[in-house]
Amino acid sequence: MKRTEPTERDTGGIGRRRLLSAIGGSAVAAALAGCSTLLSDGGGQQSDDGGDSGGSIPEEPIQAGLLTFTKGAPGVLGIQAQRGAELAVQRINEAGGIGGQRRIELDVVDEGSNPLDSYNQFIEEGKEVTFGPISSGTHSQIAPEVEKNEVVNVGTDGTVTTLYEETVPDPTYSFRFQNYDIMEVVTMAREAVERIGADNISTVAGVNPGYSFGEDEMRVFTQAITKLTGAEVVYEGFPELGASDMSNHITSINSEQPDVTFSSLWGGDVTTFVRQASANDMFDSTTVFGTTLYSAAGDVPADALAGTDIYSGSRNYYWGHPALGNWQPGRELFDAATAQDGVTVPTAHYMSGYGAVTAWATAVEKAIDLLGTYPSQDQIAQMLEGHGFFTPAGYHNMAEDHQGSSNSFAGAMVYDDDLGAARLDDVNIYSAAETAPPPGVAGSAWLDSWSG
Amino acid sequence: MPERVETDGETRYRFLGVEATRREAVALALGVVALFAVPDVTRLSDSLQLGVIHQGLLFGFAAVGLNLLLRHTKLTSFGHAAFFGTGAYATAVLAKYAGLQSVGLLLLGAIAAATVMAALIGALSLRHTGLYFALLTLAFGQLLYAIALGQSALGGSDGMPIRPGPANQPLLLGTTFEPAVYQILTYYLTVAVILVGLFVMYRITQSPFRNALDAIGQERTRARFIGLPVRRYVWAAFVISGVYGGVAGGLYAVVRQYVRPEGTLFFLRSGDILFMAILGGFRTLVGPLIGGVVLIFLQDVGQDVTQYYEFLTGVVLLVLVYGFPRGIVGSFRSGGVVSERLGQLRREPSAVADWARSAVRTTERKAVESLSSLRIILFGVD
Amino acid sequence: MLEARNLRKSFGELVATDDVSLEFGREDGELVFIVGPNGAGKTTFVNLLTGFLSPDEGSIVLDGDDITAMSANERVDAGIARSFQVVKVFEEMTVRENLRTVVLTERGKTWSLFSMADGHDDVERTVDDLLSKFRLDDAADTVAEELPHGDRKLLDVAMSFGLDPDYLLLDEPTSGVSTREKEYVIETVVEVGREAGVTTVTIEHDMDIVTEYADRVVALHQGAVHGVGPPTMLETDDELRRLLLGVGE
Amino acid sequence: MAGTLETALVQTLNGVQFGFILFMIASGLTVILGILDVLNLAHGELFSIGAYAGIGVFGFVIGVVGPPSGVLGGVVFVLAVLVSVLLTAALLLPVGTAFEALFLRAIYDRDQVYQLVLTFALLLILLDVKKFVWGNTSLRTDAVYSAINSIPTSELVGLNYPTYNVFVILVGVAVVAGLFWFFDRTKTGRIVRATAIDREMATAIGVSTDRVFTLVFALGAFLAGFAGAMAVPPTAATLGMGTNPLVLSFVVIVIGGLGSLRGAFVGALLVGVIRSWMITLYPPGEIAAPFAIMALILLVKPEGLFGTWGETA
Repeated sequence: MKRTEPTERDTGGIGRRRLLSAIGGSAVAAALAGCSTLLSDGGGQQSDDGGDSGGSIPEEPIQAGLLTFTKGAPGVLGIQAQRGAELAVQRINEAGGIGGQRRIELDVVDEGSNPLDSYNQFIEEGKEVTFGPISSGTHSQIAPEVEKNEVVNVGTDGTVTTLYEETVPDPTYSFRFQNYDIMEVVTMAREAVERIGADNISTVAGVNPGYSFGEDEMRVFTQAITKLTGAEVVYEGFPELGASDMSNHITSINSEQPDVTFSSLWGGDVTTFVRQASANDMFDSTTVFGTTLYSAAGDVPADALAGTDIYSGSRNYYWGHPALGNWQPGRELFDAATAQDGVTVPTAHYMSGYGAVTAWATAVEKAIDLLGTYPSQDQIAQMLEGHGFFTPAGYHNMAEDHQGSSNSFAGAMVYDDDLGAARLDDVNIYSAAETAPPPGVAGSAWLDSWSG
Repeated sequence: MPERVETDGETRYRFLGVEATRREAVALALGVVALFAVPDVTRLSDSLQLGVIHQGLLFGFAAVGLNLLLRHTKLTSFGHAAFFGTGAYATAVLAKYAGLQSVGLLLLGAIAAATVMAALIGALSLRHTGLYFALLTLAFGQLLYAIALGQSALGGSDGMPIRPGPANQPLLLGTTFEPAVYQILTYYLTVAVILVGLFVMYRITQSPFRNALDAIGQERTRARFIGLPVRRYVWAAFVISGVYGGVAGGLYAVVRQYVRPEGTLFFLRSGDILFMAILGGFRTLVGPLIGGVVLIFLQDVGQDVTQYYEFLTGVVLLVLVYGFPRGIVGSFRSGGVVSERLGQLRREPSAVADWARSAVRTTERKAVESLSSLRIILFGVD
Repeated sequence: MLEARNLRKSFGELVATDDVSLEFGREDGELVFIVGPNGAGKTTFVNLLTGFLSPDEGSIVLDGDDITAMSANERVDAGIARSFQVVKVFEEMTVRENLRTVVLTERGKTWSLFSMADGHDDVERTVDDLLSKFRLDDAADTVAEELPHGDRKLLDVAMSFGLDPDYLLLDEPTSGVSTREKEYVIETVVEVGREAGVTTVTIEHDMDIVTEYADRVVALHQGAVHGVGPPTMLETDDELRRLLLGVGE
Repeated sequence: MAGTLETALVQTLNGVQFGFILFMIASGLTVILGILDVLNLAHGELFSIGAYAGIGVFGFVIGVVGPPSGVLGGVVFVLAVLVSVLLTAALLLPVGTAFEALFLRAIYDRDQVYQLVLTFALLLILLDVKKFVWGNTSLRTDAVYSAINSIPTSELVGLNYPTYNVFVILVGVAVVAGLFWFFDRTKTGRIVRATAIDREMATAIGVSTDRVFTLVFALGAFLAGFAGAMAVPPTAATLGMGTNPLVLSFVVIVIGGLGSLRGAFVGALLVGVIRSWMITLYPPGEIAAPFAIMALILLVKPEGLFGTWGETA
């Protein structure tokens, strides 16, 4: 059954005037929100040449650093984030730069080897802001260093739940834009209930990548789904990252025939799993719900998706919603992204790069308006706390606990021939309140507090 | 002060039992000065990273330990990351679960853990030699890697931080420091440990124990028949080399304050440790240390130079195997190919021409050979 | 005294040592030669005595204690040393280092990690003594690999002597050595053996050497003892002569 | 709820299929190790090149033949796949020859550690050659896997088991038979075995050991390429795919006994089936399973199951 129409606050029906005032009115903020048409026809937005606000805004360009995977298996996620960040920087520079005059120069370094050294090198080179990383391990390795170096870092990914619960309990300079693990897992738990109905879900299985990320996702999903449906976990498989043979897990699922199979596989593993699952007729006996399956949108071939029954989340962004037809910012972002090499369709990882840069840039812009001068690192950090901003994915808020909160999207994963890639069909939206614990409350505690 | 000693017509200097010719003494002094100057030198240009050189020295130190096995007992250990990783993870576990903060205690823990692990793996592998020994040590290394990856208590693939106590940092002499200062102080701690480690290894190579290991390495049957309980000696050498790996791993954890299975236990790290010993010159004492710095530097700087940095490292290793089999240090020492070629050049500079000619001739001959083999293979062996 | 009691050893169906009982060293310093055609089980017998192989049946007794289960290196401590038919020396060490390693091991000094290998004066003196006894002085600093065959053989035997053994088992010490050097090798062995009172058991094919130097001769055939006696036995025992020399009717 | 018996049977078949893939990979390594006494660390990369090249060859050959339709179409399609796999493997012959003749031959007399350094250098070089030729992203064969699966085999027996796995098992059996036939029955095979047993004797009877060594290394590379092409359809060719099979091949050849082909076959099936059961019973043990098996067997039988010669002290 279909969810009700998305609420008015979602970008669909917002009026132009209210949108402009909501995004803080600066040229950069508008450009990043994707409302260039509003700018082009000169709607009464404030002049923003920056010079007249009396404060001194330095001339030289802002040196920014991005830590992401540029090659190897995780490259399929990392390159999306890189292109997203590059587009955001390009739009900022085209809109005149931060405060009307400071262009951004983005230096991208591969996270694959010695990420700690690469990050420290950014600081030594005097970067004013750093973005990334992608992997949870690197994020929990770098977050403490960010607090020590006192330079703002807006995490694109590295969505491990415990980052701001255990690793860096009271962050000052470390922020994270993308929905973190618990948000995307709870989204899929709710999506399963939406699609199949709580009372039809009595048994659940999991096939997750055999490392910390996969284990965390399965643990949270088990907690969430048992609260929502009282279902019992009948099988948990953890294939090695990049495994060539998942037949054992698929055969176990065929024998257990669970109502729901949860998976947080991503990149190349998705195609291997889906292909071998359909070869073993797994989809006859179970429905698959995955948090990051859609990250393989550009890679999974048509014959693999044929005859499958898969629902995937897309974290805080899906290019197809609202439909490209009537949502100008979405249309422009889609066209710009697909023009960049390495991007068949922009996935949520694309938005993690774009959104992280946007969060920082709009916060600095707001600080310049309030303070009348270019803000210090501390001032930028304070401005980012509770900072609301727009991207073509809709409205986002950087909460007090430094964790970004945005709507989440989920839908049926089908192959689209003219697009040449997979897309989501019949998309549901879940607001941040439904999927994220209130600031300061630990994820598992929040899940425990749910009534049965 | 060093006393002069005349032995068989060559003036040698003896200081604290370390005997060296004049050239070796000068080289040694230069080396120690270089070690201490690294932090300032790396401030000059940012292509020279203190962190990278420091990591090279740490892995190089593990290679010095491995070299005791490789050079004397001629046993190729392809699982030395097992001890490096054990040292690193022991430090992380002590910091996280036991709340140990002082660097000294953490390192002692690393040494103890590595000793126990080396004793265990040693006891199980010392019946083997040659490729069996290499593959078995590799298997044990990968077993530890799989366990670290699988255990959430050890942080799984995300690894573990080393941030004990309120200061979120191991204590050096009881106090905490700014990150930059901490990095330099831990560097000097590493230099101190390296100098002590090299001195101890030097004394071992001058001791009767070294003769026993050489005997076992060169003719194992005869070693049994001159009364050596071969397995106990190999086991002892294995433990000593494991301790060097454990200290290096412990220091690595203290310096980087984070350990992951990929960076400390994976078999490619064991490969690195083995190949840096050979790159530096495994017939020498200091070779593996220099090999460590060069290999890690190559892998790190290589990435900034080109995306094909693996190819670059591969070619360097090829040049090593064919051009400088004695490794960097070995080639410069007398009898090494570099010192001989330099001698040739000094005598008659035109030598370069015929080197080139001979090089061209050999590659030509090789190409013809392989083409004829290919032709015969495709159309049947005559 | 070193005794073999009803030793038996076979490799599959091949019986290499067939119920052999012998004793050596009744008088100290005796020189026994083991003779027999190829495949008579001479080397296997020496391998059993020295612990290179363990017997299927029977036992080895040294001065009354049963040492059948004793490992090779423990037998060396007990005073049994051997050399090898195919020379086994430490190839990359010099002659002096080879001998120094042997003497250091014999004196139990190889467990020390911090003393200087060449710092033990008593060891150096013994090494110099061995070098002169086995006329290896001028070859002292050449690497074993580069030694001429005769010197390699001498080094191999010298290393066994370096263990200061009570019993020395030599496996064809003169094989592959030029006739001129043969005399030189066997003379050194006999002379040093007599002087040190070491009971020496040597496998030998050259009958002239056997007849000239042997106190006693043991003849083995198809793994069994064919006969034990003085060297004159070689002339009187026609059966033995036929076996060894293929002479007679 | 599918019958637990059927599940156990399918899981075992999964293990057998994985075991055959493992054998195909390890066979090349064993042949080179057994005869040349060389541990070829670059073997995983040769396997990976077989996978990448296989994708190209499949694309071309399958493009010509078209998808299977009906029984005859099915047979033609399977033959086309086999031809593609053999073609891919043949591409590796010159690579193997060049390696042996240009690089390995010069250092046979040096101690073994230099061979490890050399083959590791070749591993690194091949890694970047792949990156240069095929780029960073992973490649897939379209339709080979699903096309073969559309041919009904296991369904006839009422078993839910992909036809491609059956195809792998049958080809695996053929490879085993082929190798044993080659080494026992053919003239070249016997020459190669003679050289392995005693090089001096072989040269004495007029065998050019140089040429035999080149042939053996080329055969090893051929088998690696063959395994790569067979293994790629169900999954994808990625830059890093060579490392895991290399390490698993070590486990197989040590369990089987260094250099023994029969040992590698038994070792591969053993690892495949035990790993499969381990994953079913205790999933987190998947990564550690092969190494635990290897360490266990080496402690019980130091020279491996069929160790032709034990290098034990």
